[in-house]
Amino acid sequence: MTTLEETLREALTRKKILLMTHLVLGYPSFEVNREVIRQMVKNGVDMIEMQIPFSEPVADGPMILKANQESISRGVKLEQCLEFAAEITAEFHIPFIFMTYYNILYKYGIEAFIDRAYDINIQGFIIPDLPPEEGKEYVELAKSRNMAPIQIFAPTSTKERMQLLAQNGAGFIYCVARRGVTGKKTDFDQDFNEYIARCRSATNLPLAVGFGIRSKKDVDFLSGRADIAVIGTETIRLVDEKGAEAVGPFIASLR
Amino acid sequence: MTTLEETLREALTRKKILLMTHLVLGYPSFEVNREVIRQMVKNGVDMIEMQIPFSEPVADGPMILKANQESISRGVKLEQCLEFAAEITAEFHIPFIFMTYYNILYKYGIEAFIDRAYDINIQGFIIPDLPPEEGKEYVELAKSRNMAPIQIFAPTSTKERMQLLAQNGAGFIYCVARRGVTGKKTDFDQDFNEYIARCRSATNLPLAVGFGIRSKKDVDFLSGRADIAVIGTETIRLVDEKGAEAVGPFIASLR
Amino acid sequence: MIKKGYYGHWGGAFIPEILFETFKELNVYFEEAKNDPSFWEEYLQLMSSYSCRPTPLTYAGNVSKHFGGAHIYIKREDLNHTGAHKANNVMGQGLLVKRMGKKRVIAETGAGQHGVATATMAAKFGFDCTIYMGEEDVQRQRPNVFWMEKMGATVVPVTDGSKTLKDAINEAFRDWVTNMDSTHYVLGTVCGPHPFPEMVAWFQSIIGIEAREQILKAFTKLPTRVYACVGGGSNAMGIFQGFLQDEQVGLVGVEAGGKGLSSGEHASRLAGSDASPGVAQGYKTMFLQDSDGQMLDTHSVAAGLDYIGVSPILSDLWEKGRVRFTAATDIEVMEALDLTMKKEGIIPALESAHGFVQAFKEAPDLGTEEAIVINMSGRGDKDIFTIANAYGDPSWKKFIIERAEQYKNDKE
Amino acid sequence: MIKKGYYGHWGGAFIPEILFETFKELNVYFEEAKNDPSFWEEYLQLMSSYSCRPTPLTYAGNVSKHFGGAHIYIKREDLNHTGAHKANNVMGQGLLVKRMGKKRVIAETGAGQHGVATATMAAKFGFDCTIYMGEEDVQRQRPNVFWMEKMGATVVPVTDGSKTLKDAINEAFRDWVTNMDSTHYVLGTVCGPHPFPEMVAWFQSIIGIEAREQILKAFTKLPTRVYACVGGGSNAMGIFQGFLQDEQVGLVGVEAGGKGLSSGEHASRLAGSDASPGVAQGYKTMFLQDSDGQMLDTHSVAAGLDYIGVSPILSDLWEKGRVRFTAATDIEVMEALDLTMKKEGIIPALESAHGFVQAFKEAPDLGTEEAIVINMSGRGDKDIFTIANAYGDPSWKKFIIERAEQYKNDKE
Ligand SMILES: Cc1ncc(COP(=O)(O)O)c(C=O)c1O
Ligand SMILES: Cc1ncc(COP(=O)(O)O)c(C=O)c1O
Repeated sequence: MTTLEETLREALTRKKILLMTHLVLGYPSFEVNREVIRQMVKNGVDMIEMQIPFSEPVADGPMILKANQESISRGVKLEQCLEFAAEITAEFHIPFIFMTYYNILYKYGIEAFIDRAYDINIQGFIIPDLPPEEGKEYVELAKSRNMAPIQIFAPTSTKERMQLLAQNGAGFIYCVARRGVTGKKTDFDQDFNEYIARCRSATNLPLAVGFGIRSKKDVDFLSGRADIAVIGTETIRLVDEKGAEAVGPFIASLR
Repeated sequence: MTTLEETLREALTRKKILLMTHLVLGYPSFEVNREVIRQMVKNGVDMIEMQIPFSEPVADGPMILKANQESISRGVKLEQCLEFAAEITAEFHIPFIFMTYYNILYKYGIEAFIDRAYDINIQGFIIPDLPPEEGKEYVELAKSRNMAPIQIFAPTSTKERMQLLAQNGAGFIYCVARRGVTGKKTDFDQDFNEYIARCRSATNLPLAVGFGIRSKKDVDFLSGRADIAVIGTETIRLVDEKGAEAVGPFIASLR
Repeated sequence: MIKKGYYGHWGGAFIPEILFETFKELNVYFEEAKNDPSFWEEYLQLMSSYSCRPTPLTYAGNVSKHFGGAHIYIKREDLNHTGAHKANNVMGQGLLVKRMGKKRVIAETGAGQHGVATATMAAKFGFDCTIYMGEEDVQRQRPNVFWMEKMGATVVPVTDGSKTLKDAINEAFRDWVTNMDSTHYVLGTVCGPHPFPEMVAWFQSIIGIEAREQILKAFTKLPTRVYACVGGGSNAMGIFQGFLQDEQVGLVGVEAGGKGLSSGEHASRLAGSDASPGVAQGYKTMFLQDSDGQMLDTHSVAAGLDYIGVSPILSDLWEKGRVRFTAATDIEVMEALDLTMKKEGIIPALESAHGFVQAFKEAPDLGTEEAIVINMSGRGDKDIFTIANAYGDPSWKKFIIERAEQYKNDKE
Repeated sequence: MIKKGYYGHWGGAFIPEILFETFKELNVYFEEAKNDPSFWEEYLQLMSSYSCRPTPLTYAGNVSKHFGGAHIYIKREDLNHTGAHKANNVMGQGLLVKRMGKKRVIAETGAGQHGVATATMAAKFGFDCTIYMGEEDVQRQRPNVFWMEKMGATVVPVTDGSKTLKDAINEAFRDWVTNMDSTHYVLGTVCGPHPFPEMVAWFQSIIGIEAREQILKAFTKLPTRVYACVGGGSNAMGIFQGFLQDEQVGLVGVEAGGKGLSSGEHASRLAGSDASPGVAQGYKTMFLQDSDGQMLDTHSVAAGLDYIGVSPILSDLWEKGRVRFTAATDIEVMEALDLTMKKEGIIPALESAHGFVQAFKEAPDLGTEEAIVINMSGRGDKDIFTIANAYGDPSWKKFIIERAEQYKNDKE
């Protein structure tokens, strides 16, 4: 079992549902990132995914897309992201994972990237454009360092597919709540219940649910169904509109 | 022999070269036409071709083209041209001929048109788009009324062709001095001498030379070579630029 | 009393004397070419390697279903090099010019298609080239002017008369009577003095030869009717010739109805009652003229149909009842265009769309065991300025305005 | 270790999990189609009746003589319906979509050609259609936008990133991950996740199959070299496939050299040294990216070549030395275009003109007993705004300014 899964399982003994939040490194700036993370941790977030910006974020919706592109166009470099991440993991003691696209790893060197992340004390990776068929080396390298190559389930995934994904994954499973990209609302309906049931039956890993989770109502709905609620676009919007200070109260309001 | 030819031959016994001038009916107005004709006759013009305007004057250059189109666009009708012609032939006692395109005759009815012209005391016709092959009816009808279906020689015409044209023609032959449309200058050179010699050898009819004749120098050059010098565009230009009064002195200066 | 170059009592060669020898020579070369099978071989070879002949016959399944009657087939002259049937005529005349040893070509153009085709041919054959184009058409068809110039042709805007096709023809004749020794006048349609109607019809007959074979193959029997727009009549004569012998095939020519046959603003010679027999531009046919014989101003949304005369061959076929004539209004044309684009992904030229209008009107009354063929004489790309205008497309206007601002700033 | 969809170590299918089943289905249908001879039959039938296949191979005698070396032949993909090779791919995918029973198609477009082709196909097949197009390209290729809309497609200008082709691709993917049940993404070039490179190459192979037959017939032997411009690489792969087995035939891909290979403003992946291996837009290839793996802004006068990646199949053929890559600068392109218009009466698309540049450079060094073939991927009409701009044509500018005034007055 990866350290990440252990940490999450431990937390789940205390809380009915965990919260994972998201931010894009360097957007709107590392200073704001730092403040946002502080607010998140202080208000009980259990895990944070730090997105390393990429110029072609195909799986992301307009909000996160814009954050990626602005971060890059303001000159943010991968090295800065890694150094910032090291600083953060040293300061805050919850699990941090990297979310990014495969080219960032590929260009850096997959093993070198994983080693660097390991040194920084990153617990896992979400790489939405890297299916296990293409990511064998990555999966093996991450697992060999006891890090989590987090896999993604989608509503379109069959049970067989989920089982294969789960075998390749570790830490937890990121269950995409619906079709589409990040940032749009999700209707949690009967289809969703069937989907989550399918996810459960395919793996013993904790299940995180993301895409379109915005409110206490959403989190409450997931409570008992999933293990982790993922807040993505919503905090970016909040920071854009009201500044970093608004993040704390928002997180506090979710549980 | 047509009346026209007789008249010309008679005049040639007195003058070395005759002058034929040209105007476009209704351009710039019938009043100006009237004044121009008066000046022409007074200053010794021997024959006048009155062009009935046509919307598609393909054989004419920019100056006469514009005169045709302005006359029509100012509302000048064929009937007015005919009535004006009747008035003129009654007043002035030199030969008048109609120059126009075939459609004017065709649309009016060829026989009707020729009869009408006969009544008006018109002596002949120049129809530049009616070769004898297409104009049999016209040639016969005109000749039967002792009017002249004037034929055109061109520098490109062979001797055989000229003979055929001459057979169809009467009154005189209109020798186009050069390639092209009306209104451009003509260089009278060795080629021209050969051309005129060819014309002479093909017919006994008097020879008129037109296209590009503008000055006493041109008329002098033609003297002894041709029987009639045709002044076309030049008087239109003169009237446009200096008014009808300028026509008299200009004509007087030519001989 | 049938003279050479006459069709019934239409046609002839009403040419100024200065061109007599030029026409004699042209007739000799043309007759020679017609009687020389290797000429037609060379023509076919050129058209299949430089242009895209045979052009396809497309089954328009969606509009056929939409109208629920006859099966509609489209003969795709738009897929010719330069985008219209004009290429057929021009390339043929190009081969003839080569035979004659002349080094310069001139042409009139209305829609610009014939001008582009001629400029193209001149580039290909290495001839000098001057194109006469009514100033109004220069405005309507600016992109075509641009391409002609780029292909090395000189485009002369004609500012006389109505500033459209007929005036461009007059101006081309004026050039020709000056430069006939070096120059061939590539007349663009099946009009003008003999041998032009016969010559252009001959080159365009390739459309009908192909179309007849193709419809027999695709539909196993002859079409009930064949539709073509008629400006001068070259594309119509082109396709009709394939079916003239087949008496059971109805031939329908569609003229420019403009703002309506009774509006005075149209270019319908044979469909309406405004035209009468006349002689102009070197030939005898039905012309739109007044009682004095002055030619009238014509109107059509399609520059290529905006013409006073019509092929003498068509006047004859009309008189004999072999070809039926109708007219399509500007508004009907835009509707047919819209439908064809949306249903078939095909953009007919505004000229061609006239043929579509009538076919669409008649298709529903025919049975599903019948087929009709529309000759799509050209593609509509060239008409973008006119079509965008006609639809009042706001984003197009915005684009043009922005572009203009840019150009203005460039200047400063 | 050759996995499915890999060419050497290039290619793959780096797709989000949500599309896994969609791709599985697509692969199944595609394999089925590939193995069903009647599918290719239907494809050929469609292409020969709706488009103009086989497209001709034109002998460019004048430029051949001009350069005095190899005989230059031009494969005329410009004569396809919609004016470019894009039709081949799009019609093929259309048939596949019909098989899959989907009712909506989406596509990215750069030059607009693929968008027009897709909108056309959608109209023909009765599909709903949305086209994503970088905002900069919407500006560069406005006429194409107009026609797409007229054919019933929705054109969405993409304002993210560099606002060009790559961003349009991203946006199309975003649509697809939302609507994959109803929708097929008609990728426009031989890139993207497997099976797209294989599929697009298959449909485009029709170019090479024809070209090989045609040159053997016209020249009795194989060409020394074959030239094609390379954006994503589909027209190049299309023609190259006909000659891959003929080792004696040199294959030359010409990329966008923009303002020069050392200017940083170009789109040369394989000809220059600015690209490196990467993974984006679902596949692994040589990308123009920085040391972090962020994609760079590219530049070309030709919107259709203005792209960061290149076909994985071509990266493989490049690595193996089977295809040689060079680049043509914007300026060279305008010169080649000018020459081709003036000498041959042919207007290549700006994209295609890149291939002409290199062919013209190399032709003089070959012997007159040799032939070369240029793939003319499309026609240049669509580029009138860009070309008129590039030439700074004053009468075009004047025309646009006048038109704009007219539109402004209409508004008031
Ligand atoms: C596309 C197209 N169709 C039709 C015509 C009309 O000519 P015709 O009646 O000779 O075919 C033109 C003339 O320019 C044209 O460009
Ligand atoms: C005419 C033309 N040629 C070439 C291309 C480049 O694409 P590819 O390299 O896939 O042929 C395009 C793309 O839009 C195009 O429109």
